[in-house]
Amino acid sequence: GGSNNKEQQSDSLPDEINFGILRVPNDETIAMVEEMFEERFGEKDIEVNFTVFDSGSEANQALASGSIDFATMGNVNAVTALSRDLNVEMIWIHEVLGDIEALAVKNNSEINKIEDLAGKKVAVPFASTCHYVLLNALNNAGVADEVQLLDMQTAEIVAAWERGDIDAAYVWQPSLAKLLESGRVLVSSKEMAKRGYVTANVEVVNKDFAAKYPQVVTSFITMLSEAADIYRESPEKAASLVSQKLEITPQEALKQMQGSTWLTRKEQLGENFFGTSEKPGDFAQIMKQTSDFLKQQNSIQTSPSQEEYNQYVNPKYIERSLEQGKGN
Amino acid sequence: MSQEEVLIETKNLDKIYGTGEDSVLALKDINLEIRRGEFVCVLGPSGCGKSTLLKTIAGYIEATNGQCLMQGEEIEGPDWHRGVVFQSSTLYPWMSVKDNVEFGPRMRNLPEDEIKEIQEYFLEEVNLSGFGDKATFELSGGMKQRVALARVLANNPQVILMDEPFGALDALTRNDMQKLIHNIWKENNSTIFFITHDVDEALSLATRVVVMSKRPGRIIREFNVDFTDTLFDENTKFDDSSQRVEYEDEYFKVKNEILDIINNQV
Amino acid sequence: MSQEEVLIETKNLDKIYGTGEDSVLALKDINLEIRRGEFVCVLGPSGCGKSTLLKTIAGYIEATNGQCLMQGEEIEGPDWHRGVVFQSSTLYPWMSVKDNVEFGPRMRNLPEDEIKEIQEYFLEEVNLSGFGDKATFELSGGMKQRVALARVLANNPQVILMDEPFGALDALTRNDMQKLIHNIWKENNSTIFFITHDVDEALSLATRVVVMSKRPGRIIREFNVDFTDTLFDENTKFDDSSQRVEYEDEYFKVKNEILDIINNQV
Amino acid sequence: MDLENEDKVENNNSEAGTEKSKTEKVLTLSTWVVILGAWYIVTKLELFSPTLLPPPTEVVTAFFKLLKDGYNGIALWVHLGASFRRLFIALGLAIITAIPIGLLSGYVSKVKAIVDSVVEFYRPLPPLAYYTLLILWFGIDDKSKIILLFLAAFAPIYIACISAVRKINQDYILSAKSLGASQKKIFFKIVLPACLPEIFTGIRTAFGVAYTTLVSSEMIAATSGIGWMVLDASNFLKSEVIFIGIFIMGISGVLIDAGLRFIERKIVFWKGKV
Amino acid sequence: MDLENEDKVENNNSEAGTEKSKTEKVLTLSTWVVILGAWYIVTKLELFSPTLLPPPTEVVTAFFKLLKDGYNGIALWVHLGASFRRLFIALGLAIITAIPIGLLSGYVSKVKAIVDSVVEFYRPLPPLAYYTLLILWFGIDDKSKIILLFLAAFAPIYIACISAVRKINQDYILSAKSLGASQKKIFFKIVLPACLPEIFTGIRTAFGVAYTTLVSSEMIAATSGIGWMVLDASNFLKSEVIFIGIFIMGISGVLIDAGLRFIERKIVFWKGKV
Ligand SMILES: Nc1ncnc2c1ncn2[C@@H]1O[C@H](COP(=O)(O)OP(=O)(O)OP(=O)(O)O)[C@@H](O)[C@H]1O
Ligand SMILES: Nc1ncnc2c1ncn2[C@@H]1O[C@H](COP(=O)(O)OP(=O)(O)OP(=O)(O)O)[C@@H](O)[C@H]1O
Ligand SMILES: [Mg+2]
Ligand SMILES: [Mg+2]
Repeated sequence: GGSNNKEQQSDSLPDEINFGILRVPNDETIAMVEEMFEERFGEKDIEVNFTVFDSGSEANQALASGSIDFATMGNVNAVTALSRDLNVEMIWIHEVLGDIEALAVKNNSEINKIEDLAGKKVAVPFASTCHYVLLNALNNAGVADEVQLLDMQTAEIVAAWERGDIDAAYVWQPSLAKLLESGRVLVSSKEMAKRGYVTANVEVVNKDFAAKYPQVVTSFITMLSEAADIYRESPEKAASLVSQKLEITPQEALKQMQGSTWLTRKEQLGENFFGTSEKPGDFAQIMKQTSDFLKQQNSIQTSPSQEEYNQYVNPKYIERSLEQGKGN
Repeated sequence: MSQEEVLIETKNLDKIYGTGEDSVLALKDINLEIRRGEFVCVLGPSGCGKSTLLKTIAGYIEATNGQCLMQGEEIEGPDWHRGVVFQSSTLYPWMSVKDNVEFGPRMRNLPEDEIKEIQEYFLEEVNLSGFGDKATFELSGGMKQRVALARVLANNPQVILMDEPFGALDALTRNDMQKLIHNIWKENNSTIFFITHDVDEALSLATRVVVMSKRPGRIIREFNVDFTDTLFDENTKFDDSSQRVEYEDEYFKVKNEILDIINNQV
Repeated sequence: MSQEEVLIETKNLDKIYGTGEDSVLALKDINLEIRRGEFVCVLGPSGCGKSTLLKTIAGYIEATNGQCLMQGEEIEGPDWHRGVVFQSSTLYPWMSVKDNVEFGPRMRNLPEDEIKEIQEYFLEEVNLSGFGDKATFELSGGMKQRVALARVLANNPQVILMDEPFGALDALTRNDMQKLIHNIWKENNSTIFFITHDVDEALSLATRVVVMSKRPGRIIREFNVDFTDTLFDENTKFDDSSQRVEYEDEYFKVKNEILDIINNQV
Repeated sequence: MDLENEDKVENNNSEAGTEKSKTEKVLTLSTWVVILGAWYIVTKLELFSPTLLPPPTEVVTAFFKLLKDGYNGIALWVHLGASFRRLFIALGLAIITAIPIGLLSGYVSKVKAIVDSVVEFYRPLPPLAYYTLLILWFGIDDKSKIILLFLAAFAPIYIACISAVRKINQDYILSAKSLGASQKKIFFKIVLPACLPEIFTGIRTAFGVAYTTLVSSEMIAATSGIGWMVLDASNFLKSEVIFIGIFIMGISGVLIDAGLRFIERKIVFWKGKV
Repeated sequence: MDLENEDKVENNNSEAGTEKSKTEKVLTLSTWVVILGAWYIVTKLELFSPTLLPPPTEVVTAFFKLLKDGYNGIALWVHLGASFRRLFIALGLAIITAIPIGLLSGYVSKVKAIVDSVVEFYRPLPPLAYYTLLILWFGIDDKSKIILLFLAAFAPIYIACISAVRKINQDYILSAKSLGASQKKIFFKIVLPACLPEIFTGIRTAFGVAYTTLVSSEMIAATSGIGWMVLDASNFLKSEVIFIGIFIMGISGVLIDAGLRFIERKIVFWKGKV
């Protein structure tokens, strides 16, 4: 791939772009390490700022306050954003979560199936993709009311695990790896995705920003796609790139990256995900399902309609990016 | 003396604190004249309204009924022509002794060199020259009251109102201060309105002693006395002991009379 | 009187506060005897060490040199045989007047009915029966000092030490209190050691006046006086006025002598 | 002259005591009416999105819904109860430990030398700085939450006790000695009551400090508590629940302080009267 | 009798002033030596995992590494600087707003009637309860962090000002009037200086309160600041960094308070001497 330099600048350019990011080994991190944003936006005199958030919830607050233009978050947070009428739209799926998130139990525990969790303490970061998947898993097993859920951040989950304060925890990497040193996976997001509970890390953008600077959004997606290509071409190289930035080992990075599914632009436009402008894909339905579930949990007040989700999950910029450049 | 100009005059003064059930009738029908050059001492039991009277004259509070005049004009608020010395020193601790004394003249926007002159003169007057740069909290209680006096004198007020100015001093310092105030009064020809609890103090300083009744405070008796020069003038010598006995007899007579009045009240 | 038993005796007492450069020689070579039934008043300029002497006798501080004996035995700490009344009342505000008076007897584990009896007797003695259930902060300054006195009396101490007990009261209340303490001293045949600033107070209460010098505090003069009964006993009548003049002459002679001693110091 | 007269009126006001005059009460009330009114109008005009500033009506509706359904399936009063349970256990622990240690520190300077620098070191620290350590050491149960609140509450009471002992009128103790009281009786009959007024002020401060730590303490591993509710609401951008939480905490804080003040007036009836 | 004697010695001590005696200094020092020693031994014996309690040696090593490399690529002093910049801007803003509003509230009871209940309402609230609202309203920049710290610092200064005005010796003002001072001069020459001692105490309290809010303020969207460093370290369970953060915050808190106290002694030289 490559950015299209011949492209004429019909639309004006922002002075600065503010990104909200997560500290995870994804395409965006690779692009950052490769300084794609700085270089390509920088040469157009656009200043780029990155703000690290610990969770999608914080990113949502920042979006609501108008502090950032783009944000990476779990799709659960993206549902919250729409339900709270944040002026944003979803434009990209960074990765579909697989083994990277899982429910871990102690090696020596008696817990062998979800049903065994009844009466146990299970920790999970609330309002996260893990939380959503876990709740569904518990619901399906019919033990949702008998499990004691604890709202904890990943670091605290690791600490509590080591101290033996909790019986199980649904977390993502790298914390998951720490748990698995003395534990095993009961169920992972990969399996749950197969059962229909798909979760993903997605990119949302402020709608006004996108409407004003569509080319910026398109270029951004192009860069993400290029960064993902680096990974696809050489996972080891990508892992070593992000490992410095995230202060983890390349092995850890690789493991995390491989625990999720990275989609090419074309795959994203497939019917399983964004679909096309003419025909919305399944992801809008997944979002709606998630939304209905959160509504049922009283986590959100209103669940927007399917129509609204079809609008929300916007393939336009991916399509444009594909139009403008080669590659997938 | 009674031919001198009337500086302060109160006419049928009443003062009621508060309203309704909790109201306190503090002063009742006070008629008092203070003439230029007088040293009026006010005596009366605790809570009889002495301070209330002083505050009314100073202009801090308004009378409920009646009038309070200064040189024929209604008193409508505090004024630098009526200097006030309180029981506990109200020197400003964030100013040096000098700055405290200069406060009044400076507030009146006098020229800087005149201010300095005044300050030096009056610090000298209260025997504190050389203490100008000290902080007020380095002074003893007696010295503080002397600075307070200098501060008031520096404004050259028509009348000085003093509310038990020596009440917080020990007996020996108090003696010195009485001497000092007597001399200042003599030298500057001041007019002084002086509240005290102490019959001896009143008798040894006043040209007139005003005795007030228990609440509601009324003036029940006035005495014109003249022990003060005899007591403090070092040149006064009795010609013979009979003269001294006579003097002392007179003193005790007045003192006992005052004590009787007050005690019969209580 | 001087034949009575010696209750308190100090021998060559010195007291130095602090050490090194900052040390203060507060008392120098104090030799004093207090006999049963005496009313000893101590006069002296501020800071001369009067309170220091009282505290040593009370057992609150230790002398640096010399001895302080009670009935021949070294004083080694506070003791209920030596009651103390301070300048400002030290009544316990969390106890009622009654409980304050009962405090001493209760600390000595007397039986409950005796405690009650004592309390009633001494509240009566200070004219405060009926005030037992009041909170101490409801009382006036003079009443507080009377309760403090009752509290000390309730322990029936051998000697009562008083440090300017009336210093904070106004002149009229002070007069009443002097009468009261005189009567109590008479009635109970108490022994009292009484510090004051006020020459008149000393002369009107004492059987002996001890005058101390400026720092370092030494005893420079003692006067045996007996104005107290004449002043306070209402039955005393002078046979004729010459007797009264004589009495007054004597009073002024001693007073002036004391004032001279003190002033020459300063 | 006008100024002077105005002044006199003011003086009269203050003579009448510290009670609020009628005008002032009206002003206070108006302030809140204006705030609420402005809130209503601003949201009516839709100047801001309801996420930034939910309309008062929505907050009220949400409040009644919360009352009915609870939050996260837990009744509102259970959330409140959970928070206050932790708070009062912590405060109770702080009271029974800080008072003896504090009084002893005030009494025996050697004890103070040992305890004081440790307290002075941790006291100014932001609680969140060491909360993770508490979690690591004491686990995710209420224990670590209570310890966090306890630490917040301990210091003010401890410091108040030291200062109280230092400020005791020494003549109280001297006269007790001269009245024949033993060391032990002096401690219980004189020192302790003499310190009570300041200790009470310390307890009220302690409550205040612990209260501001409440939300921090419920940040980790809680699923109940009014503080957790607000945090969870923040995660889902439920501004109306945040508002409800703030109102509840504001009002209950004021109420509890009033309660403490009431107890204070009963127990330390002589306070400010000496 | 022995007890009594011991007591006398104590009395003499306190007569000598409030300075620590040598024994006490030794005791304070020993306390810390014992704490550090126990820490060393416990970790030497490997009673706990280094995550729970990192050995002092490791903390020291980590500290030098931090000094050399910084944290997250940012030098340690830049972290400190970022935090203190926010803290002092907030404190400065609080000082220049709270003093006039507070003095006015003390002076004119009508202003107090308007402002006071609002301050009293938000003051006891846990800052984290409303931090999300600040983020929503003011964004994730330093602005919302500074406002959070500002709110924490405002109340103590405001309250101190009101109380200071209330406590002014009325005779100060009366005598100034009788000396011919105008209302304006009375305010600047008498009221303001008379209130300064208490205002300074308020400022020190304000600093303390803002300081304990520091970590909370750096919880969201910060990438620098000593508080953020500790939080980030908590996220990765880097206990040794948590320890370093705690020590740095503890020591700098004590130092800044000492600095404020020094300024106080210079400016309000008459404090406690009247
Ligand atoms: N601001 C006030 N409000 C209500 N009552 C007052 C006020 N000031 C004084 N009083 C009452 O008015 C009466 C007279 O008080 P005032 O202070 O004038 O007496 P005083 O003779 O100066 O007493 P003292 O000798 O104790 O100074 C007292 O009963 C007092 O309680
Ligand atoms: N605890 C102390 N430490 C050091 N110096 C002291 C102490 N107590 C008193 N002094 C000093 O000892 C001297 C005598 O003090 P003391 O209180 O006995 O005097 P006093 O005659 O009672 O004075 P006053 O009349 O003011 O009560 C004073 O110079 C005082 O400064
Ligand atoms: Mg008066
Ligand atoms: Mg003394």
